[in-house]
Amino acid sequence: MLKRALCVVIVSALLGLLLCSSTAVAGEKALRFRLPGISGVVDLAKFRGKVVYLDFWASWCIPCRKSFPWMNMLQARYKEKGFEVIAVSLDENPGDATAFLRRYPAAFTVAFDRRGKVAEAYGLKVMPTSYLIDKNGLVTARFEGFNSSHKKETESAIEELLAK
Amino acid sequence: MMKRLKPLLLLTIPMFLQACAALQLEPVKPWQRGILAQEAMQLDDDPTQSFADEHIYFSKEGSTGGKGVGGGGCGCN
Amino acid sequence: MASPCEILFAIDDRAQAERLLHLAWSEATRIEHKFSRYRTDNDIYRINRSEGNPVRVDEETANLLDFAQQCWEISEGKFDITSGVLREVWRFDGSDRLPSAEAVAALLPRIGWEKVSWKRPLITLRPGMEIDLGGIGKEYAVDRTARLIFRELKSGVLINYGGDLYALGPRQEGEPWAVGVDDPEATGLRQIGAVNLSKGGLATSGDARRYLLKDGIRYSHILDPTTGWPVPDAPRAVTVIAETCLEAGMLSTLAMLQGNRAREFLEAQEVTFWCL
Amino acid sequence: MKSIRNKLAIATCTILSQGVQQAGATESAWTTDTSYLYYGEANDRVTVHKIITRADVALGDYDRLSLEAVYDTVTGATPTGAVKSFNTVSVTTPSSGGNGFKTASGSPDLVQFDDTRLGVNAGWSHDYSRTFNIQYGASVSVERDYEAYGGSVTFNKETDDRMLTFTAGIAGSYDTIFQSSGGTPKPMGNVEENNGNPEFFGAGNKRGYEGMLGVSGIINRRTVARINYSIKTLEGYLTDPYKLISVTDANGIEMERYFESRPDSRLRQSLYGILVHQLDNKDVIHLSYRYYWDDWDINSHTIDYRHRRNLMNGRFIEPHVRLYHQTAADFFHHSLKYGEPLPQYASADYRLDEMSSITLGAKYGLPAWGGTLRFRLEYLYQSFAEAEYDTNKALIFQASYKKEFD
Repeated sequence: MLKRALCVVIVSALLGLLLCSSTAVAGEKALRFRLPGISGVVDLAKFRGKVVYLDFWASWCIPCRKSFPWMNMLQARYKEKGFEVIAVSLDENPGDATAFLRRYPAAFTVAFDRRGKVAEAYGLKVMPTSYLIDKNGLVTARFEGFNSSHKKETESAIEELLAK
Repeated sequence: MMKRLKPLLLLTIPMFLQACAALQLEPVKPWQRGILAQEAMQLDDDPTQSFADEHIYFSKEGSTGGKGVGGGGCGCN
Repeated sequence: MASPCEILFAIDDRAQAERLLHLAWSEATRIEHKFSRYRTDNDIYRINRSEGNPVRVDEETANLLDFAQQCWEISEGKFDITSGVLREVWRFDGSDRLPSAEAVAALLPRIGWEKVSWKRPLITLRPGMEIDLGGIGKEYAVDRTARLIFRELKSGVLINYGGDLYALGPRQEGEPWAVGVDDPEATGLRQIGAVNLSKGGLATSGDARRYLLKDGIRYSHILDPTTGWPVPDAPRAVTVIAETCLEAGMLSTLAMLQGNRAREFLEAQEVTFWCL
Repeated sequence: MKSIRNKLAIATCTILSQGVQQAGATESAWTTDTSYLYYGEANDRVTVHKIITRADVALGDYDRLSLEAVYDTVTGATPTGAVKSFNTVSVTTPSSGGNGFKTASGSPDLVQFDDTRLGVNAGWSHDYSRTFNIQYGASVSVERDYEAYGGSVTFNKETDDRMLTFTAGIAGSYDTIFQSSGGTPKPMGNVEENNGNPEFFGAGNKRGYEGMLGVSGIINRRTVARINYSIKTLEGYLTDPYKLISVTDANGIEMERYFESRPDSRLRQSLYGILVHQLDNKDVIHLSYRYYWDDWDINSHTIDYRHRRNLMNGRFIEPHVRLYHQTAADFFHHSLKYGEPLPQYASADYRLDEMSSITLGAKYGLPAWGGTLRFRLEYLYQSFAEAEYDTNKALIFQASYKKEFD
């Protein structure tokens, strides 16, 4: 698993990023990206038709540790209903990210943005930041940081989007 | 001793120069703060040690303070 | 839980120790009451008597149902919490009374997680179907109780509920817990293995005393939900060590369900195990 | 056969990380740090044993509480400021025996003393928004002959991109000073007046008001820096009730001995800067400088340099150098001249003399029992321009153990 992840990351240099405008704001279209992931290329466009929780994290970010089990739970709970978690690692050294994943296993899609290009395009200010993207690819909410109030808020937002 | 300390103080000048060379300002994005997040990189990375030191030097020298406000005084000798 | 329970931890203060034991006991009985299929005052009872109507379950039950569903997916249908109805025809009392093929076949329409509609928080069973969380509940209780107690302690804790155990943190002196693995006859006289655990779960599946014997063929009590018949050539017992008791329990159960490929299965998981 | 272990691990991890609602349970992450410090001066002067324990706990998402307790025992001998004297006139003790100070007869230049101190600092930090935080602090310290109470409020405001943090702090303190007998001597009172019964007053009080402005910033990916300006005024009884000053003749022989006297106000200011930088080889340096000046004419320079090198397996070694120089207070005198009128303010306290000091040492850290263990050994050398005891040498040893809990 580790080796594959590393290979994929190295190949990443060859993959282009399809980025359009600057900052991701609620109500706007989520910027498309293609990034190397643990199990192949992660292309946001392929998730069209699903509700996506897009999370930006890094191995050194302490609140991110708490978010992983919770995101596993989200994935398990809502996957059947057309929901996916995509967690984009912003570690410059992908080895740090894979070491993190051994301690905090992820049951969802993990992608690597080691140069921070996608984070830049999304205009991240805080680690972690996450976006809720609806079935039509529109950003409906942006969450900065990770805490317990965030959990409830996000879950009800996800349920609302899934019900639409 | 007083005389011998002065050259020592002078010796620190190159250290400062080296430090200033590190002062190339660049914007650091939130996701580029992995190094800065390390414990060793905190301004006060060992509060217990600095607390003890402040107490020692408070009681042995004529000047004190500078790092922050508050903290208890003492009648130390 | 009808099995001896053992909780080991080191503490100086007797009152505190009693408080923690009480905490453990209430957590274990809470889980037992909540998920036992023998009680008539819990969600499981309501689900099993729902006659095809949806039943709303609480957060914790939903989490366990999610988990059961994941295990069903992982095991490709071999682990199935709806397989309990097979008990209506299979009684493993050491005799030679095998059920008829027709009787077993008649039960199959009432078995299979794929027939269940599970849309959190609503579960709908077809009439005649039942679920049984007994295959998860004990291990879940062990892990949860250990975590609950560990939060209150400076040193580690070991919880052993009838051979399914979980060690969280080393003993007071930093020493690991010494755990012996009994032989499958569970006579307590002979140990087939010993292991030092600082953190990890250990669980055993299989009970050498529960079987049927006919025409020289031993029918184990491990039933394959897809056929309704005992898994052929299942090991007599499988003991596994994993990160948690729940994980160990699931690995040992899944290994039993592999029949003669149990050993091969366990080797692929890269865990410490005893397979007899 | 394929491995299902990873999938199973994720599933179990998910279910076990779900909390079942428990009354009163809050998410908390603890950090504790406990430390023993030995400070020992050469020639049987001061010995300090100090125990410090700190705990820090996050309460919910926006609050942190911290508690710090320190317990000291101090024993040994300390210079009084009086000159070494060869006459054997019986010396009036500045304290009434028992605990506190005792002058050994015939050597008024040093006093034996022992004391214990218990101090507690409590802090509460609350995030009012993503970029705005206030820290509230309170402190109490009690000794046999000193009590100190203090409170502080510190405001921290970050810029939206979190590159800069502006800090403003205010603090107040109220100290009560007395000899262990309960009173304070008359400033510039003759120690031997009234046949060895000098005039004593009640306890002295000292009030302090402090303000601080600071800015810290991220310079680049490997560097952070901070600059502070602090100002503090002290008013009230600023004299040390145990310190003496001798009046000597032309040959330096002691004729009379007085209690010291200091002004009843002091305005202290300082500029402090610190730079933390990770070098290319991943070593981390902490370099700080402080310039301090006050209206007693003391100004000082302090340079502190720590260089941390990470070793294998989470261990590290950190050499440390600290250089310090201060000028003397304008009322500092080694001794007063016999026959001249007594000044209003005079002190022979070595800490108000011109001084240079150097500290050399190293810290070694290693992971142990799920936490971090640190050992530190340092040597302090102080040299004074005029004071009766012209050097002070001390050894500092500190062992600390820190652990974090989820």
